[in-house]
Amino acid sequence: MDIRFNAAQRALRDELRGYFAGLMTPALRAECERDMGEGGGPLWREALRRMGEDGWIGLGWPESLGGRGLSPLEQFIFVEEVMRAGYPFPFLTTESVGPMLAEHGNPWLQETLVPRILRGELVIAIGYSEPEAGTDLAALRTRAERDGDGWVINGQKMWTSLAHFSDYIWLAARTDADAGRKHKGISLFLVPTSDPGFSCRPVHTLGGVRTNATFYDNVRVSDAHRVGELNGGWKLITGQLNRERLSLINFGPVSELFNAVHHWAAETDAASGGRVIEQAWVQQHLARCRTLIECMKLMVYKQSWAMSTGQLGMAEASAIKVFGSEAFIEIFRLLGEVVGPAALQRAGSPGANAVGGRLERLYRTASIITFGGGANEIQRDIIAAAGLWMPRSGR
Amino acid sequence: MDIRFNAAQRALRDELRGYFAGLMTPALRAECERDMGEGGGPLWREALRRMGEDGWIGLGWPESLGGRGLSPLEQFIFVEEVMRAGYPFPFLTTESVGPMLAEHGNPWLQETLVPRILRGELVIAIGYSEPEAGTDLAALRTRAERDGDGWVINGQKMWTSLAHFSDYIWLAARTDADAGRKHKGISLFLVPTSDPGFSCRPVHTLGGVRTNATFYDNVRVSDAHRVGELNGGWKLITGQLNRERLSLINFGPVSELFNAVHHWAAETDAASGGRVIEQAWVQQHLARCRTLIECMKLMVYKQSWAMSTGQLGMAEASAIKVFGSEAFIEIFRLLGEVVGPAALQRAGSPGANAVGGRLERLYRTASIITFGGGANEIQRDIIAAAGLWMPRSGR
Amino acid sequence: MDFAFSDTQAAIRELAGRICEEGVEATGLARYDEFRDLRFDAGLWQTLCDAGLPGVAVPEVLGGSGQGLVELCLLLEAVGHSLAPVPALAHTVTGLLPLQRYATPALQAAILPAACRGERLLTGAFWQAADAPPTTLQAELQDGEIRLSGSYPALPWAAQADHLLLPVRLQGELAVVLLDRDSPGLTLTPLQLTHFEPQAALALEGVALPLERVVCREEAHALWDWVRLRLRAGLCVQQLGAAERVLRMSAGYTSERHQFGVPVATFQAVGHRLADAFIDVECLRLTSWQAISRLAAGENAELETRMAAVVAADTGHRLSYAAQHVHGGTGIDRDYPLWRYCQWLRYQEMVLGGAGQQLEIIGRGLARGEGLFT
Amino acid sequence: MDFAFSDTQAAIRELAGRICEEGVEATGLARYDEFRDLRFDAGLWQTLCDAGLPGVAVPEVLGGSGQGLVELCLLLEAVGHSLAPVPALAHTVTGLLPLQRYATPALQAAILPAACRGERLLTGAFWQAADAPPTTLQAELQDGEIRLSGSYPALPWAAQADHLLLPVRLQGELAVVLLDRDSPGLTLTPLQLTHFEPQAALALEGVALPLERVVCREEAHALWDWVRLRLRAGLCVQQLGAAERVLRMSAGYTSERHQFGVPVATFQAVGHRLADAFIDVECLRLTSWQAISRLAAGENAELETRMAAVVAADTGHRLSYAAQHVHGGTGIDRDYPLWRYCQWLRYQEMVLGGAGQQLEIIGRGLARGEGLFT
Repeated sequence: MDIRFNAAQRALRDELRGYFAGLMTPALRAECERDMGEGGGPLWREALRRMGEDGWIGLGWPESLGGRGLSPLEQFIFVEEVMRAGYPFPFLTTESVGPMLAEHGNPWLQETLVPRILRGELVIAIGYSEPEAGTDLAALRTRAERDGDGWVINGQKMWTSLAHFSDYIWLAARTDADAGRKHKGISLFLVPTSDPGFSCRPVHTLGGVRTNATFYDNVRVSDAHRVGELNGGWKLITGQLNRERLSLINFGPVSELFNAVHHWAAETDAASGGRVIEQAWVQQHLARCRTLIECMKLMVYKQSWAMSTGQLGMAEASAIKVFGSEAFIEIFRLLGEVVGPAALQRAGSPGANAVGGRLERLYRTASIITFGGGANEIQRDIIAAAGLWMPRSGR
Repeated sequence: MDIRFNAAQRALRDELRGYFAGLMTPALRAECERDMGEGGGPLWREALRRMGEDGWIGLGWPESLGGRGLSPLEQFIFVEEVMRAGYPFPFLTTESVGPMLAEHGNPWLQETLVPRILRGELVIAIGYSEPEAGTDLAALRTRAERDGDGWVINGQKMWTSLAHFSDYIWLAARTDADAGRKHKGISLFLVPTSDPGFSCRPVHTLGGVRTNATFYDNVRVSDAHRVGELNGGWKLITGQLNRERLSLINFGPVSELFNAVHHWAAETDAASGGRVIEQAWVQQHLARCRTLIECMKLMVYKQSWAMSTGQLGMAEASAIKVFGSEAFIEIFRLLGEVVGPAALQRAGSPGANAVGGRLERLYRTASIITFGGGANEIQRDIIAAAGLWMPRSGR
Repeated sequence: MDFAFSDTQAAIRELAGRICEEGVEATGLARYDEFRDLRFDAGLWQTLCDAGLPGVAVPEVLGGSGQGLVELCLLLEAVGHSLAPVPALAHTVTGLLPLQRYATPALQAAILPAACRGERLLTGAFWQAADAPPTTLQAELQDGEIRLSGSYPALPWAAQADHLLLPVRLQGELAVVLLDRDSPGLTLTPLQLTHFEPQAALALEGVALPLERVVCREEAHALWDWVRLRLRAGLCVQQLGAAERVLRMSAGYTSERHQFGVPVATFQAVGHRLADAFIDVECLRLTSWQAISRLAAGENAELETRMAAVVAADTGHRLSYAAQHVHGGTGIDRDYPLWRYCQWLRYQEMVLGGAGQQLEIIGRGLARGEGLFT
Repeated sequence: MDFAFSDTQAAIRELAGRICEEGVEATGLARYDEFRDLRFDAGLWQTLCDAGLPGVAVPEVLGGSGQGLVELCLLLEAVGHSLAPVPALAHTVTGLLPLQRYATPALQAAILPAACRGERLLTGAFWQAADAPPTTLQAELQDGEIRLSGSYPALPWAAQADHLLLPVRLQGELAVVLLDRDSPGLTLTPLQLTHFEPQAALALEGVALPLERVVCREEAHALWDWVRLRLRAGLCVQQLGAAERVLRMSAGYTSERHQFGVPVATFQAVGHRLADAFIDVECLRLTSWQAISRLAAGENAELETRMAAVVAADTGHRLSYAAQHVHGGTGIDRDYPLWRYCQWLRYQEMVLGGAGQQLEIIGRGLARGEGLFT
């Protein structure tokens, strides 16, 4: 029991800070801002490939898969730092789909696609939700039908974020319409977005961020694009979601935001006299946020550590998702109050300050991960069942 | 729309304060303290009869029933003041069972028992819960069977508070074992505790307060002791509980407690220098409590007003129960922190101060009303259904 | 004590609600998103003025309807409920009200009737959450007139109003003046706020103002406090309108939307979260109307408006996230109305000063012995 | 970074847990309720001492097992989990630890081996939530010895301990002395606390103390800070043990208890409330062990212990009420064990200083620039 970074971990973190200080050029920053913090532009692509070349993306992966053989904890330190630097890192591809492909993919997927992910050449979007199947994923209707050696896929997905610049969709489709229970009979496919039957329509959200509705009109893929067992996709979905949950809660950016608000409050005059940070209520808010972020940090470190020992518990993964997503909301509220009226101004508004503009956007968009990545109600159900062994309701 | 006391209401409140200053003699206070704030002693009985004689108990009752004809709001002001004075007022008898008897009782009950309640001569305990029927009241098994003109009652009740000095139990018993749905086939009885078949065993709770298990072994009552329609008791139970919910949330004592803690904090030196109340976190706690109590006050006034116009909504009654019971807990926590270590000492401990001892006890016992009087889960279900017209689960 | 609206009040409430809902429905709010159009429906505003609503609290002799603050707040509740793109709060609480109480009869006669008719639009710089009058607006007496200079960070409707009521430092002392928006030397820079309401930063450089446009000097602090209390109450009741709408929208959506073969509303976690929101909204309703009742009766409501502000802030935050959560992806879809409400709830929470700051001020008052239960 | 216990640690954990659970089960806690019996199971305490557990962090040469703070905290967690009626925290963290670090070799040799064997009981006056050493204990040099006078409000185990470690003002400067409990002039008044632990108020009047019983003078402030950090961490991990037990008890009870024909646990509101408690307990576990890790490595943990204290306070309060609520009447029944845990959770919450006060101290540190993320 020793909950402290060791010297090598501290050194790694410092090395990464230096690396990203160089990587995040003003031009790249500007491009990312233009793309609403989502990435997808040419400089963003180039930076991703460079991280791959430099061996960072696969830091914690086994060397046999093209990684550097460090542990999931070091991998997490990398992800934390790349996010902290403000780079929109495609963590769903690298941290959730990638490992699932490495574990469950056929040899072609393992040998051609996985290395390309680690080289930063591929981006993959997730295609689960449908208009009538949101939280209840197993109700999905998109279907894949046998066509000779391959498959023909038809259907529609909602909230396919990043699809407009992704190379593949990690797509859940029904392959056995007659399966008795509805979460049986689902299979997973990697669908190339280059297929003529694929199309993508933007959905604009309150955050200004684009997500997509994606359409599959007789998309044809070979059986090599199928992942894992036929009709055994449910296990892959839950496995991917478990990993996704961890990636959603990253304390790199929020700790950096905390420092930035602290800096602002220490430098800025309060209307009531003195500096903003000298007000007792401001200190209370900052202390509360500091504590919430600390808890988040410890939870994600523990999970990364647990992954390296093969002990990642379902309840703990769900606990991070619930705690982190709700803590973000509380933190953005409190830090917004500290910054005050400037946290109401949009980033582009005349006279807006940087930290205020960030908080305005974060507050507005923070709700997404309380229902995205598996609604928090489902996560709490999982915690009660898997963490506390409480019986579940029949319905 | 005018949410302020009018002159008559202010005058009534002032009059009551004076009245109770006289009524609450040191001897009566000492007796109430000995009886753990529950009442039941001879001085307590005497004071109750005096309030009856002086016309206070029936203040808001119609003159035709022996009351003074003022409205439920004035009645509430009376209850608030009697509780604020520290007198353990048997509000379940006067504010919930009494009105139910007046409305649904047969002429004998209306003409003999109701006036005795208003004269302060009767105390009535509630007998619903059973070992296997707590929140799920409709699962009760105590049964009443026809015996000539009367009834024979057998069974056991749990949590029959005050039963050890009550004159009657307001008892729910099954009168039709074959009724299809389990909340059908229940009737309400007023069971005299003087019956030889009645017995009572103390159950000591964490608060030191006594409650009781009560036993009914061939208790015989006449049909005149039955209230309302045969097999129609469920409606009386819910009606009584609706009224009980309002009585449970009384802001008289908590507002007085707030003032006492404030006074203590303004007079007492803090270890860190200055007075306790000069610390910013203490001011935050007090301000939060002040606001919570204000909300409670407004909710109960509104409900008292609504009763006088016949508009008492189910959702609003449940809202008070949920808000008030959870606000009490929050307030006792925060005020306890303000008072500090003294709020850990029992009232009798050497060197304990009065407000600390009260808080120690209140904190320890406050959970009771989050599940008592209808668990807060049930109340929230009611709010969603009756206040927001949301469909309910089948189970 | 009476929690019901009188017949007149109920009629005003119904009228304001109907005009706002119909007006918003007719043209929709989507066209104002992301500042595409200026968020001002002049036609709807004129309809409200023609119905006598913004001037409802102005005496009849000055062109109003002769009612009071309670009636005015019913309009503000309706605006919050519909998010009507009109300058109701700014025009009335920071314009009409202080003028009708503190201005000279001549100034009142010149401004108020036209303002009630909708021919002039008013706004006033009373928005500081910190509760101190701004110190950044200076006025100097010079050659029998006044010269204004300085700045003000964010004034709602400044670029649309005809007259701006400004607290300024006149020879170092607080005074309140009424400035025409087209005065030379006044520069207005439109801002982009989270809720799309038109606001602008003010910069004044040697702006000339005739002496008769000084609304008050000795009473300037009283005016400031008087408006602040009413602005706080007005924001709370506008928050109440928006919150009520969001609550009902969420109950309705979850009752219709099915997941796992049943309405989402039937999951206890969903029902209970909205039940808590119901309680929050009830508390906001009661604390807001209590504060308004006291102000309408001419009583002090320093504590009561601040407690209402705490509840308004907490309710706005909690309800906003509860509603978005139970709506799932629909809540963040621009084609569904919820998200605009969330941004208003946040704006109003913040401009009220935030719960933490308000609690600190209440707590300081308590430490001075103010606000104990009587 | 390693979140697992080593084999040695796991063995200590198992041993401490087993002794405590078996010891408590053997005699039960009911006999201590309402102060009927003194809440001290001397047999259980001796068993723990015989197993080397209270002295686990004391060097072998002084009679201990030569392990460290992590291992000691495993004992404290087990005590919290079982509510074992033993003076573990007082004896070790406010007695053994400061003596083994700060006392002279002679004093260590005289006290520590016997204290590890369970022949002497220690306690120390380090409990002020306000974090400043007490100013109410005075010491004067007089005729080559020391005279103590003054008072201390509430010291755990004072009337049972053989030696009391007291921070005093010696000639106006902080010093720490070791006083025998049977010293003439020392009056102990037993108190009644919410959790039934033996505590007493101290009154000293001209109590004589030989000079060699001064533990330290120059380093007294360092000792105070050093013990305070460890006491805070020890309270947190004891809170963790109790919280973990309450959480499991609640999950178990609701899984067995039926209402409406189904286990109470299957109601989503119940499951979710305990899921939130699961998260709280997980946060308490992580923040507590982080603080202990840092202290065990000799690093500063001022911020980390305070953050753990905030979590311990919030978790204690929320869990206590959640557990009582889902237990219904059973939770307040004296024949069911839950209620005793709730009173310990409250005691530990309060003696840690409360979340509000700890947040204020953390906030003041942040305002000085301490505690930013690196």
